[in-house]
Amino acid sequence: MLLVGWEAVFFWMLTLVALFAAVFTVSARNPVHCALFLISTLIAKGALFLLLRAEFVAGAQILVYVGGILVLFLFVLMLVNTRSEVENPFNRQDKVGAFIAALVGLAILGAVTYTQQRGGFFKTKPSADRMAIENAKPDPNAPAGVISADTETLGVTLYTRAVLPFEIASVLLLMAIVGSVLLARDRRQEETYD
Amino acid sequence: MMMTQGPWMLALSASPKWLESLVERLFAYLPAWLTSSLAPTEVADFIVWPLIQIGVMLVVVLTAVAYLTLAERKVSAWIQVRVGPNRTGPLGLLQPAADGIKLLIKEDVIPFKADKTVFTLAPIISMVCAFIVLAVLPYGPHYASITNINIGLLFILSVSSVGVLGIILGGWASNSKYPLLGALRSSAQMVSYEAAIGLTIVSALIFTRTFSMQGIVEAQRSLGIWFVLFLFPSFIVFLISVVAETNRAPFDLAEAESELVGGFHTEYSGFRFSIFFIAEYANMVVVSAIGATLYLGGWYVPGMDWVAARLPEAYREAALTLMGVTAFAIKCGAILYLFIWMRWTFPRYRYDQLMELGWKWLMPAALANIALTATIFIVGKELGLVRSAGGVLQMDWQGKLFFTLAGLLSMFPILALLNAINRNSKSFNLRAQRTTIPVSTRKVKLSPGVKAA
Amino acid sequence: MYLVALVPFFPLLGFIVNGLFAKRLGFSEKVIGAIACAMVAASFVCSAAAVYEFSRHARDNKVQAAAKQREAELQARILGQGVAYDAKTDTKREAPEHKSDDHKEGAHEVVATPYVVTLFEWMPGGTLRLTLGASAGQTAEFSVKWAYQLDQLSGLYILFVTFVAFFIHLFAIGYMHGDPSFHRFFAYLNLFMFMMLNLVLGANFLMTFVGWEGVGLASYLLIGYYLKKPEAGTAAKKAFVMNRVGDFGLMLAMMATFAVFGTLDYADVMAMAKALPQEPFGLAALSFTTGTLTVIALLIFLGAAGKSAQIPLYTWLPDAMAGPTPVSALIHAATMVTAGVYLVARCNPLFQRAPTAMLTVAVIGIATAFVAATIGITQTDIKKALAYSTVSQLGYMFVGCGVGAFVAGVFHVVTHAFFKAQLFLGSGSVIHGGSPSGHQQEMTYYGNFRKYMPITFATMMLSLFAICGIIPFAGFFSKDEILAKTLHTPVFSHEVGLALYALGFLTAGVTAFYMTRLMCLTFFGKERFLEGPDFQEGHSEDHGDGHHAPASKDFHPHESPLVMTLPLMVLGAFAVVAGFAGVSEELTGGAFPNYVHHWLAPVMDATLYPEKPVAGVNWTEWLLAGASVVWALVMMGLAYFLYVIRPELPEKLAQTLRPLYTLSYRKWFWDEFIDVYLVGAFKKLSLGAWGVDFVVDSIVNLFAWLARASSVIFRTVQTGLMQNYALVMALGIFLFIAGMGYPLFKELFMPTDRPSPPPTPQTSRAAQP
Amino acid sequence: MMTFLALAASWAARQASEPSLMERYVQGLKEVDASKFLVLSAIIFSLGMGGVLIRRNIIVIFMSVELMLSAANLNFIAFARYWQTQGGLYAYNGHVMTIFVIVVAAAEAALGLGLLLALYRNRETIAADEINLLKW
Repeated sequence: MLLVGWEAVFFWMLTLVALFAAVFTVSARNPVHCALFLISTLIAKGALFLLLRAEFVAGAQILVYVGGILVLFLFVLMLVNTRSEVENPFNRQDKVGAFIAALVGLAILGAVTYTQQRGGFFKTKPSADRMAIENAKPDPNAPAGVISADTETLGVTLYTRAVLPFEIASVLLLMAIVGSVLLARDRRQEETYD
Repeated sequence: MMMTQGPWMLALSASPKWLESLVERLFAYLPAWLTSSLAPTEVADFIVWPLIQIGVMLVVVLTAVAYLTLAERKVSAWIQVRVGPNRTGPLGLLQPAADGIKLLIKEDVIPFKADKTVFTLAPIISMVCAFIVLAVLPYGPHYASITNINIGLLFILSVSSVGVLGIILGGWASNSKYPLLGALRSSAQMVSYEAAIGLTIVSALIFTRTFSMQGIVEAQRSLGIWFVLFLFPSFIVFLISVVAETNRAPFDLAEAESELVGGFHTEYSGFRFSIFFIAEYANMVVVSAIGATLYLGGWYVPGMDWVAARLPEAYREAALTLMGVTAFAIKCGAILYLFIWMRWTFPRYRYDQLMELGWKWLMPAALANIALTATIFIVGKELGLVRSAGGVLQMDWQGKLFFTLAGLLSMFPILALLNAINRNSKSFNLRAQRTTIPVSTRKVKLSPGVKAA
Repeated sequence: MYLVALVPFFPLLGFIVNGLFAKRLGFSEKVIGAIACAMVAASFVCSAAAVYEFSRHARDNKVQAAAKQREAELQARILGQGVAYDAKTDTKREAPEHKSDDHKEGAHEVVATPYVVTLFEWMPGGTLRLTLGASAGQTAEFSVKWAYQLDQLSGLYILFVTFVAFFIHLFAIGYMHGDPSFHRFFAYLNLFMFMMLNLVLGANFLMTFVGWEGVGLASYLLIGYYLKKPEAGTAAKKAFVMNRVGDFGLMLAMMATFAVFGTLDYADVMAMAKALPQEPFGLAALSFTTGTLTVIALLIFLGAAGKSAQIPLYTWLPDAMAGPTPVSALIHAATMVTAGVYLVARCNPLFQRAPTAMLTVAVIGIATAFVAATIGITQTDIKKALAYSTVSQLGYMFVGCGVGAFVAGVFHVVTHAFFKAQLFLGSGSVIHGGSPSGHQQEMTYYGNFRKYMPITFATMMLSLFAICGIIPFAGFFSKDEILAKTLHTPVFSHEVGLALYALGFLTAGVTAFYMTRLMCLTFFGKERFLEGPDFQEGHSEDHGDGHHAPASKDFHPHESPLVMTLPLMVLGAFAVVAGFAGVSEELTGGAFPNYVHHWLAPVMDATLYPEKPVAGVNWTEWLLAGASVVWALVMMGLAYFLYVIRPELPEKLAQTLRPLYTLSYRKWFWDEFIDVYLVGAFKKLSLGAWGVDFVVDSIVNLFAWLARASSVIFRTVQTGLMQNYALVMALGIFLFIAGMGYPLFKELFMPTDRPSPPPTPQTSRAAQP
Repeated sequence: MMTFLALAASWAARQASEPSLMERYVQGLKEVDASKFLVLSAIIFSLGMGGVLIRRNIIVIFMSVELMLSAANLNFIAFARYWQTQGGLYAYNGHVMTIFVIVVAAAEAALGLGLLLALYRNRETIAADEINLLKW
């Protein structure tokens, strides 16, 4: 469960990248640069997901988040001629926001470290067979490409344990589509269809 | 630093023995602090051998891309009954080199007040995304793919969607109206067709049952049949949307000279333009490779195992690899030829027709395809024509026949659905167009059945 | 006899039909008039039938025995010996078989046998404890039934009321001809009849009170009938308010009677009252403990005074003349004003047991008579003069009741109803025909009408003789009987009787004087109707159809049509004949029976003051009667002399007797007295109310200000900046995490007690079939 | 006062037995457990929140929101990963939750940007503080 060795190395590299990009996402002057840094954070996070053996989610994250949402962001950025802000947003006079955000971060960190101090997050030690699965080596003659069952398990979970949320999510997306179609109608369409 | 055996190990195929002994010998010469923490085998497996594979793949693909440009000009010439470039080098073979050098020499112009960083970054992004996909493509059995990650197909999809960013940023960074509009149009086109490709792949997944590319080829190998037979309608949709995805042929409205001059890369010149250019062609190659793997069995040819079994044990492995690679190359070539052929035969689509094709024709077709193949699969399963043992399908000949016929027959309901959806859509429906043209301007006498608008 | 229940409802039906449908369905004047008169005629016929049947019913021995039995039982209860008497269960019990004929009086024994018809139980109340009088402490069931009682007194009343009303309705058709809201007038008249019959036929105090208020309402509506005349409105309001003041007394009386007798039904109350002893005379009787009956009687008299316009509350009647003449005739002469006398007559056992109350009634009666008579002398408005004569005649009736001669009082009511109604209708036709506009009421512009209105003149002369009390006419018998009874009253000492007689005698003379003055000014003397305002320039009619053009000079008064003169003739005839119904046996020595006296005997309680049997013709009575007739004739001659032969003399007399004249002309300054003292006091009282109002308003305003002030503070939070809101949210999150978050976190990640779920491996591989 | 002293004493004793700070630091570097992930996501979350609170441009605010959402995703997956080994809550809940977060983020972005465009058409500006019509 612990990321050790190369994984730890990868972890620290990716965290650095993620943090670095996150800071710049927030503080970049030009919104397009913000978008780019956001993309890099998200890709770094995708990689972190891979480290945490959540392959499908990593793929989905990049496909949907970066490929879909941020493309949309860039679209809108292009349509809306935003001028890059004159001064560094962080030295704006109302620093209260930053202060409070920092406070929230500190609070979370405090909570995390405190629990860490008091003996880590997970009291119960992993059960024996759990460890077995963890370290099990897939049998060599298994067909290639069947290394980890992450995607299959997730698929099964989605359709067995999380069916209701799945349906609700589909309805949500439908609403989003209808909503955006309505929002995007121009005046002429408005008259003709209403 | 002991490296525990992680599941990642198997993603990278183990390096051959000679390489491991070579590395150990090398270790002797290296300084102690460097080699102390690394085991020679791991180094060999994880660093040296992949680098070699990547080098080989890059060389091969780059030359293929280069010669693809030449092939395109040659084929287009043949289509137009002319010869094509044959002056530079024997039979014009050095033409790509010439183009490459020309582009390198050309002055690299950056437009005034363009966002320099993003301007330089854009081509790099699109190029990188095009080439990353190669890591996953299996061009041969076992060793013949740089890596074999479990979510191969998903990885390809996500990377190609990131590729779109390159174009958007390219268009935006050049700080002028036409590239911006061109970028908008082409990225919109790519995003919508990417969705279509995703859906077609989903219908393919029903039979492959895994994302990893090697797994897909293995599935076709175990069944001994190419999936194109089972999934013919989805293959057609895949081809069309792939062509649109790479902004080529009938769908290259964004860069078309008559429309927006150069599309998103009008402001680019010199080396950056060549990178965009290479990225486009690399994309083409990659996409055709995916198509080959997914539908045409990748490096697998039905008779291959039978032939390998005939050969002596020592050469079996090498023979298989050789046959696999050639088969894969031929398939990719065929699809590429299709691309080029399509470019010079079909007229260019108007932009709204193009989007309408994507959203009102291909997308519903893909969705219908998924539904149909799923039902066919379940029916087949119920009838006991297909068994899934250990995650991989097994069929006997009745199963294959049933699925092929079902695949072909499923074409008709899809066509019926498409017709229903687009019954009165103006752009495609000639009957509708004929009637809506105002009477005054219409010279053509209406056929008896049709009513004037 | 059950027809009696129908009697009041005919006029009600008339009211509804005329009131609701007349205008909507567009009835013509003839139809409306016909309906109204038909209804009154129908109720007259029913009441006649009912009274006839009742007269035979009253003589039936069995009924008399039952009534006597009930009376004995009630009297036992009131004196506290009998078992607790439950009025609710009191149903008409059949007479016990044996006839307890123990009284030694003549075969025909005088017993009150009221016939009560109960329509429904109106107010079912619970059992209440009686607190006053002899039966204090007993509990009684309060239950008021919508019931009608027919006995001799109410029978007489409904007969003459419906009879007179019928003729007045007839007269009104002619008088009100051409009036825009014709239907409204007749609807109100019928409403009045319904209320009056309810009042008279009421079986208990509350029923009478309903009629009492209804009549007040009807009079208000009718007085204020001419909507456009402002003084009509004020007069209506004045009448209504004054009646209410009187009603106030009546209400208290009702409550007191229930507190004493435990029931409101007349039959029971009067029966029980007979058993009570007479209360002491003088001021001692004015407390609830010793003189309960006196207090009740006085309160009843206050109600009666209000309604019948006695001294303290009479000023509304002259102003009520602002209404149309038939109204004055019907309500303010014949029926409503006599309600007071009816009530006093109905409660005669109470009054007889309260000598102080009897004295007050008599004194106030005689005072009212005298004051009204003196005011009547100087009045120039014909209707006001008649109004004051009504007030004085009412005074006479109350004197009759006051001295114990209830029968004489009631008989005078009946006769007075006839000739006063006739006089009013006569004045109506005089007004109607006397001037071009048809609304001239000032006698100064009349004169020598007898040439132009012979029938009106003739019939009014009959009533003149009747009211003056000339020998053969009705007035003589009723008024002289009252004067005779005042002289020989058993209730008071001889001196009091003599004093009352003297005043009565004097007032009779004054009455004769001003009535003849009225007749002379109108029918005799110089013709003055051409100098009337109608003929002057720019005279603008004050009500309704004002026309400014002066009438042409060749106008001369004209006689009223038959529909108006017919009632005059009938009433005139009755003014002559009615007297013989109640000829006092003193005069005739028993040869000619006094029908009214015998008819009303059962209702009047004779226990305290028994009748003296008549020996023979009482010559002193004849002497007194002759004296009064001569005195009346002298005063008539004086009036004739003053106003016809020497018309300038009254002016000179008025100058010489200036103080007396102004006193009489200014109506004894009574209105001014009320305005200054009563109204002034009331205004001062209302000033105090302003303070309370101020306090309440300030409290309400306080709350309003509070809301506004606090909103100013909370408004500042709404900065409109999205990010401020986000900031607050962030702050919230921080507080949540810092404050609340930790225990939650601890619970989540350091679960102490919860058992961990079974560690089944969750991989698809395992789940694969 | 006494309890405070006792606490300090016990804390000191525990410290003595623990390995030195430096060793623990290195150890921490090597072994990456859930808490590291949580720290990372906390930092990114607070950065996102800072962005939301400070930046004027609404699109950048949207991006910061996306940032916060992705931080949350990271947490989900981290716990899913470390619970997977603990046999605690069903491992794949984290993954499912992340997918739904992505779905919601997509829907939100689509509508948000649609609204933004409409806003831009009307107001010609997308600076957060210039859109304050609701100001009292």
